Amino acid sequence: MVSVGAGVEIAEETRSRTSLESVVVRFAGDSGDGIQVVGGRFTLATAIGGSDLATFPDFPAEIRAPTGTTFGVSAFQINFGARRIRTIGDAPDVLVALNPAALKVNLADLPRGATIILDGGSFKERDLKKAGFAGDPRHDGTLAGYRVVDIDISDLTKKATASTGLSSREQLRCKNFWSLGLVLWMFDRPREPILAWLKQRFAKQPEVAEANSLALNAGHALGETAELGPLPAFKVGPAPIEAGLYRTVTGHEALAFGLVDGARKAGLRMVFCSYPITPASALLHHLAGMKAFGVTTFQAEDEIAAACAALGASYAGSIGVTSSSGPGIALKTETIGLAIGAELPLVVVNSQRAGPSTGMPTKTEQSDLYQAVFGRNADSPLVVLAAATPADCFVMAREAIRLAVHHMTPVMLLTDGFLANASEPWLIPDLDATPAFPVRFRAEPEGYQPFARDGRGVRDWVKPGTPGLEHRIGGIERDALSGNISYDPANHQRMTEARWDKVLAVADDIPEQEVEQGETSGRLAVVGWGSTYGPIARAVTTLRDRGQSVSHIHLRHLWPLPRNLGELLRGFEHILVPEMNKGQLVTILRNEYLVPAQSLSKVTGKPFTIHEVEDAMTAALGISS
Amino acid sequence: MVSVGAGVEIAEETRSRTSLESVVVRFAGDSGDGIQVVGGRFTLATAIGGSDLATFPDFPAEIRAPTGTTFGVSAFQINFGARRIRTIGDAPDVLVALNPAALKVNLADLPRGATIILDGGSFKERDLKKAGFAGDPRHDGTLAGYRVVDIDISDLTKKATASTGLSSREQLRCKNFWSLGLVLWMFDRPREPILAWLKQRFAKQPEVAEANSLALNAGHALGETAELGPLPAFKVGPAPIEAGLYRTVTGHEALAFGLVDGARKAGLRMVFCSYPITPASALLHHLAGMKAFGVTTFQAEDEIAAACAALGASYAGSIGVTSSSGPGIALKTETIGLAIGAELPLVVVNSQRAGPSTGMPTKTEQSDLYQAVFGRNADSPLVVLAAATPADCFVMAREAIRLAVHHMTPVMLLTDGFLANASEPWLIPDLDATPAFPVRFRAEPEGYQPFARDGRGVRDWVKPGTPGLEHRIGGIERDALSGNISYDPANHQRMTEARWDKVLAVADDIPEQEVEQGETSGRLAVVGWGSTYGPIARAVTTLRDRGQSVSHIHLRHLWPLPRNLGELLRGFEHILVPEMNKGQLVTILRNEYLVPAQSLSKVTGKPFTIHEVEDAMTAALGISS
Amino acid sequence: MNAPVLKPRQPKDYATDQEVRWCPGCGDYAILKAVQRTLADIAADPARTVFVSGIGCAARFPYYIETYGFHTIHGRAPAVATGIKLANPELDVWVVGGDGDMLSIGGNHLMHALRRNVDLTILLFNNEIYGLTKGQYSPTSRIGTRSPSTPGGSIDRPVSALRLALGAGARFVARGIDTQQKVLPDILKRAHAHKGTALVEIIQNCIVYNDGAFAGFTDRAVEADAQIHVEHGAPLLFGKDRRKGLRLAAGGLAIEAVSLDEEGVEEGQILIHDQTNAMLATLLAMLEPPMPVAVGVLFDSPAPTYDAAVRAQEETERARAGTPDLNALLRRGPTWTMPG
Amino acid sequence: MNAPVLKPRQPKDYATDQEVRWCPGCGDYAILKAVQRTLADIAADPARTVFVSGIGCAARFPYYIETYGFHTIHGRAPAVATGIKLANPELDVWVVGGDGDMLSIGGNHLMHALRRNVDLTILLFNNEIYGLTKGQYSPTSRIGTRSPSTPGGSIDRPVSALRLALGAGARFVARGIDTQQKVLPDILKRAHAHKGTALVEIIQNCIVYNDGAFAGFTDRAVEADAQIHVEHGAPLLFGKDRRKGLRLAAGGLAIEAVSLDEEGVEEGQILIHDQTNAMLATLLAMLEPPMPVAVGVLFDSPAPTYDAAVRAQEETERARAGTPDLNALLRRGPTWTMPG
Ligand SMILES: Cc1ncc(C[n+]2csc(CCOP(=O)(O)OP(=O)(O)O)c2C)c(N)n1
Ligand SMILES: Cc1ncc(C[n+]2csc(CCOP(=O)(O)OP(=O)(O)O)c2C)c(N)n1
Ligand code: SF4
Ligand code: SF4
Ligand SMILES: [Mg+2]
Ligand SMILES: [Mg+2]
Repeated sequence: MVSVGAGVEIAEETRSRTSLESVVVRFAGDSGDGIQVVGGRFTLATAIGGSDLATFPDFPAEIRAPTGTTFGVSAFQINFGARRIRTIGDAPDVLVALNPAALKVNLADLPRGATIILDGGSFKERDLKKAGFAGDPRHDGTLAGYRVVDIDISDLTKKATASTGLSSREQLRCKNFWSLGLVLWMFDRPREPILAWLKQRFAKQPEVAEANSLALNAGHALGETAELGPLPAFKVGPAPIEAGLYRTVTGHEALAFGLVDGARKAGLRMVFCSYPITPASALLHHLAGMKAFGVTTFQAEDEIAAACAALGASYAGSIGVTSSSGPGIALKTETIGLAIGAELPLVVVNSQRAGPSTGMPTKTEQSDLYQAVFGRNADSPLVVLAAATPADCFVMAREAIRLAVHHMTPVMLLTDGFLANASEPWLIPDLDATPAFPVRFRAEPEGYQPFARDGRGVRDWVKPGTPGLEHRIGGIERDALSGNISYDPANHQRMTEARWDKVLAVADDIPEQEVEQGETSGRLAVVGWGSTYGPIARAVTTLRDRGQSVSHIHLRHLWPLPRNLGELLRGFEHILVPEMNKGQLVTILRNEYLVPAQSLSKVTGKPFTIHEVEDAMTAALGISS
Repeated sequence: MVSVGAGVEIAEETRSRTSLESVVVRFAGDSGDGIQVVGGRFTLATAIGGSDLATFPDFPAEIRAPTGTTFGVSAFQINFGARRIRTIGDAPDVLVALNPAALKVNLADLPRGATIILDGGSFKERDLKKAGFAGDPRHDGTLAGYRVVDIDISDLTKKATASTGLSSREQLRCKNFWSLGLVLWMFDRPREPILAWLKQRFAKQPEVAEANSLALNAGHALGETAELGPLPAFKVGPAPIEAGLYRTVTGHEALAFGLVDGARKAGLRMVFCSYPITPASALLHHLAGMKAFGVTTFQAEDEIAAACAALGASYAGSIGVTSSSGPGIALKTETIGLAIGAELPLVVVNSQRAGPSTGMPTKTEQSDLYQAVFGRNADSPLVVLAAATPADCFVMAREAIRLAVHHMTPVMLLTDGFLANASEPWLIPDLDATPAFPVRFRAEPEGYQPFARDGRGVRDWVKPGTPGLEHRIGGIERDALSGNISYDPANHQRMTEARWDKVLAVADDIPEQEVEQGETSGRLAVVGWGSTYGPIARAVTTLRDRGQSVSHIHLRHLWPLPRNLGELLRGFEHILVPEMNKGQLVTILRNEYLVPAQSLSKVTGKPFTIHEVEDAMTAALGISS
Repeated sequence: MNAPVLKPRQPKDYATDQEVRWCPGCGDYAILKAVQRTLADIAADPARTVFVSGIGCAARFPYYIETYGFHTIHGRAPAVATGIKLANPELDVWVVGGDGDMLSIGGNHLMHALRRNVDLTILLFNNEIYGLTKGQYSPTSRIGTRSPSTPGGSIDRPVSALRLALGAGARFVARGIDTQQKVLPDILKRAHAHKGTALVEIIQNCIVYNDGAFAGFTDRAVEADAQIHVEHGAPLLFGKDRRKGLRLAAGGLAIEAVSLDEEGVEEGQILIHDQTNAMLATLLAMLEPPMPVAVGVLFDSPAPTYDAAVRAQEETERARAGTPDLNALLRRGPTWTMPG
Repeated sequence: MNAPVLKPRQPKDYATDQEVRWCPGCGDYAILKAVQRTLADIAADPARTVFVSGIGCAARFPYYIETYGFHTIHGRAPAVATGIKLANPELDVWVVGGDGDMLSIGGNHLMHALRRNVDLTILLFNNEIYGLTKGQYSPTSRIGTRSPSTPGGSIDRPVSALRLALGAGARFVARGIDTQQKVLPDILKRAHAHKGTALVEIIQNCIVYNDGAFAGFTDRAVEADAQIHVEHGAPLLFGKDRRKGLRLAAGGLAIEAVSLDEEGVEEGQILIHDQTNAMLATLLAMLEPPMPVAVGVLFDSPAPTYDAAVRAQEETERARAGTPDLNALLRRGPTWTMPG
């Protein structure tokens, strides 16, 4: 028995169904079909059932493409199971395709044997042509080898909702919920929370709530009665996950929460300055809705102004945060250099996307690591962090603020388009259980020297407004004590080293590198960072289950690197570094430790599949895959 | 006997003087004292004498500081000798100090035993105080251990020029030429070319020409008559340098000539777009004066616009060149990404300076190598070159254009504040002797695919205006043939690799790495790039003269690296990489070849001295220095 | 310079093979149509025409025009276009972008292109929103605009594209409306004919994120009273029967709308549009509801273009310097010969 | 908010221990003096005052003012200053920069600060040249300016800082002259007193690279006839005996200079300066020799400031949301409990 947030209780069912350890379902349809909505509802129903899960929405690049076109297809994938779920799944086991275009676009990803649920009612000639099918794929052999459930969902939806008095077009809009009903039945998931949600969501349009509920129930009923002959029915049990209160969270929601909690724990107002850009904008949107939490959001005229305003805010004693994606970060680099020179805290969030240049804004990649670590003029060290999963965005965002304010340094936090939009269940933390890390602003005028350093090499933070501490700072090299302009050669050497050492000393303030899975030495270490976490974790599990001596090392702190990392890596015969770029972390590891780390590179705008990582591992180990 | 440009012939003198292999002279005085002018004249006189030489002007950071202050001191250093001169010299043997501030500022650089020529007439109490001297350094022991020539140059200049009827202030302005006269005598250099130059230069102010000539002759005469007791007199013979016609050239002059010659050889108009910034501006200034040579110069509203306009020019079929220094290059990185994506030629010149941020604009550093190789979002390869000496700027500028237009890629050319301002004798090349490398624009509509590639991975360059080849390109990922927008995963993988491979293939079009001095294997390789060439070359010579197994490898092509470099480096026990940064090339070498290259880092805003490199070499070799 | 081949052309001759991917109902379709019509009417030579754009929905434009096209980066199209003109002044260069592209991140490049008077035809599609990034408010959004980044409503005062342009010294500013297929091509032709930077603000409806933002003056029902179509030399009249007009307000430094049917209002008081008067253009540019919104060419007063002046200066230089000889230049000034 | 401690202050109280490093004779010295006088007169609290600047000779300013100071990067000072005000609206923030800093690379930030109306006092030192980088022409340099980057003379038309600002919707624009130590502090006080972005263009002589650029209207000998000092509510008179003035030109929408001694000119025709009239301000801003150059507060018409509106909106939000409780927020919406 699991209990639902609002106190709903759900009885466990006991019918006989095929038991699955995990399953991947993809909903797909036209942008206007409400795919993301049913995806979200199904996710919740699944979570309530106790499964672990991961989800990913796949929006079209176009805002709103013409109906029925392939480039207007929207999709939502969920992987859920009775075990720990680490990825959104290599390939769907079940595809729900609400129109021919959705089938067309997704077919290539579908392994033979997969189940396809079609809205046969939308397979008219015009629709087929729009989708680019020469014939009807249902009848021309295209779908041979698949388990096809061809239902006229359109028609059944209209019938189910006829009583509502809505227009035929409005009735048809409910076909997403009809399909959801069927899928709920297939996986034995409860309808109640969704029915409750519909009531609440459409409180002001009760007829819409009603129609969708009718459709949902009708789809579900069709499963039960199986008018079409027996439908596949499965059971996916609860996963062994930690007890507690859960919600789902996307990476960008988690980022927003983490930043707000970080600022709170530092005792600071947060000034978040950004300029819209895909896929970073969602962070701006989330924070714009959190003004009550001591957050100021500012949509600047461009990325440079956003970075500058954030830096101005930090100068004034708030924590300035700025956020963008690769091309926007490129524009911020001059300002980041000023933050490094002035030694002010600043958090820069980069939601990476496929590049170079505008690239593929809606597609994921992790190719801005070079930019993060090396991408500024001059010797310009800063702290670089990367989040591994949507929920990890929360932790790393808080960590970014902590390190920025306690080391008076800019911190670059890397996420990516996948993390931004993917979601997973999140054991909601008790924020008060994590210690605060309040900032202490200097207020004593006695002996104040703006660039004097403490034992960690960190200078004092002073809030303008503090009497007696008036001083001047800037981007021209600063005297090592007074901060006044200095062109003295020895001073520049000293300050360059001080900036360098200060950032390296952050290594004393971060955990030593742990091994995610496996031993601390062995034949093969797979070293990852960022959103490759999931596929690597799963692939390593698989090979370990096969008895191989492989370990998974996942880096969250990319600069400075954890103190023990070199030693750890030297304990392995082979080091494989899967990255969604042409091999960037691998450059850093090879340079730092002179270890023969090898790159596994993928740049298709899509995450690694588990198999891709597995194959590279078996190749590295010299075993058959 | 050497002959002078305008046909002047100079008889060799045969008086007995101390013979020197090489000597370092520094002229220093107030910004208003005309130090750079006499430095330039002395350089020419020295060159005409057949010596090899290198010079460096050292301007104050301030535009025009108050007279007599230390921060208003301007200096000019020349190293010349009867052997190949590679650096401007570690420390002056002779300092000419036209006021106390000049003495104050330069004293620290002066080794005991050096000769100091002072204008005693400017050592009044007020002057001393302004310069920050507590007492009179001439009498309080400050100058113990130096050979001091204390002459009232001010007074002697006035006396020498009294006949001209100029005002006393104007007379005093000639004291730079008086000093020059003395120094010419000291080193047995001819006055004639300078007297001729004065006549020409001040053709419209004959009384000024006259006064300066009188001063020059008077200073020279004082040496001959040595009223003060015998003055040191030296002889520096001609150096064994290649026969031919010479001139002096600064790095930025050479850059301008090289770019113009490159464009000429490519058969293209050059559109040079820039925004002023120290020390890059001089290139804009030189080119702005070369409009007659098919050069358009454009001072844009900022660096971004400059880069964009240059790229627009390349798109339109000219060669677009943009130039800046670190902070400005930071602003250009987004545009460079577009050039990479659109696969258009673009030359980006970075005259590096000390950073981070505004840093020390007038001081040199080579800390933008990370930025050049790695400093963009996404996988964004481009070609990186670096000039080694002022004259080498000519060759590398031409090379930058050649590689850009023949590989359809941006090329980053690195120079630095030192190279920009330093000058050396230049064996003037016969430009027609070097083969041209004309660009062939595609004009055949037949089968045109904007992103189809030739065997080297290079796409066609098409000039808008060409009928039948209308097409669209842009920053969003391009279809591998048509160039139209493509979000196809496999296409992105293919294009990312194509961009990568295309730049790597440039290695087929550049020379293999040669060893500058020494064997191709041995105990120690000193690997340098950029303006460290001089001190490394000299230090390696010294240690080789001591019988050590050391070699000098100097990189001009930094990305891609020469094909044979890895093999070459593996032939050495130790690899030392001196850089004016915290160790950037060393990162690339360690990563590429997994060789244990070690960094020798200096970040004072000043070039390495020969001794600093020697010391690091002896340490690496484990021998005493 | 080759004279363009003048053969009759159709709007469809300027359409590419690319599927147009704006949202169904987007105002951009109408603008595309008007531009293709304009190109046909002026018999534009596709080979010598270049469309340059930044990033945004509007900026996808070049992919749909069968000429040379360069879809650059956000905000920088005017700068790229300037470089194109510097390289080849004979190209006919059009610049397309949205209100975010041209007035937010790209405001400075727009301003400097206008100031320099580079010979460009700039089309600024103003939908008062960021379309491509899904609906955030823009610098032209009105105060109180609720958007994903301003859930409580925007608070910054919008900028007027045309007033700003005039402030920067623009020599041609005009305003058109996406749906006015009769009017818009004429405005575009005027802009194209103008030598120098011509800025056309095109009011464009974003059906998804800002639908109806301009309904207050573009709806059929109100347009006659809510718009004033200006024409050089003609009285500034508007309204269904052209019984309303603009006259000088008391004090002489402002204009006011009056009805000819009002007591004391005479036809003779109605201002005659003078497209060479920058002050009048400024006042017209600033008119917004409840005043009638000005449509048409507000200002057209040519001045020497930057690109022409650049070339002229280079020619002068070349004439002065004689045949450029780099070998000789290197040898100018002090040189000496080493015997080796 | 603590009330500032009001104790009598001297200009020298606002001088730092740093040696001032402009060229001897640079106009910046006079401006520094005027600003220090202004700060003393308004008894500015050094602790609550921040000077923010970009890069350039002008931008070295903060190092010489004994308050908080941030010498940032080229062109970005208005953006940094905006962030400072967002973090702490109670700070008194001054922005200093040159014509290159504010109108070339930083033009867009200036424009957006003005549009948003952030409460800043912006001092734009206009010497019509890039001083720090050794004399290249700037966006305010007149056509034909010979400089290292334009040896043949510049060809692009200059921008007028104040006209541009008004085009961007500025609510306060003024002009002062470096050497006018009587007039300049009063203008600065007015700018400081204005709530919202106040832009003061200060005519500044660069003695090294552009000496005498303004002599045509700043020289003692000509200044009476070549300048018009404007004052709200007072007639727009100038000339040695104030016998010249500005009146509306025929047709309206323009002004002209007349002499009261001319036939047909009457005192009553002379315009009265109205600092709330943007059109008049625009016309005044555009006056250049041979017309008298306008000095003083051309426009002052306050509007709500951005920083205040931001805070007000946050307060509303907080009032609506009750005590912010992040723990509760995380638990809002669908949640479920796992038994483990
Ligand atoms: C450097 C950079 N910053 C931000 C973006 C994201 N971006 C793309 S278009 C756009 C604004 C679109 O608005 P607008 O220019 O008004 O065009 P519209 O889509 O409304 O036609 C933004 C912010 C980007 N692509 N590049
Ligand atoms: C990003 C960047 N670009 C260019 C420069 C070089 N630079 C410094 S100040 C300046 C212009 C100075 O002119 P202005 O702003 O008018 O100030 P002034 O020196 O005349 O007071 C320039 C181009 C820089 N420091 N940073
Ligand atoms: S989002 Fe708006 S502007 Fe963009 S294509 Fe859709 S309707 Fe047009
Ligand atoms: S260069 Fe000009 S503006 Fe700069 S300090 Fe010198 S005189 Fe002043
Ligand atoms: Mg828009
Ligand atoms: Mg200036």
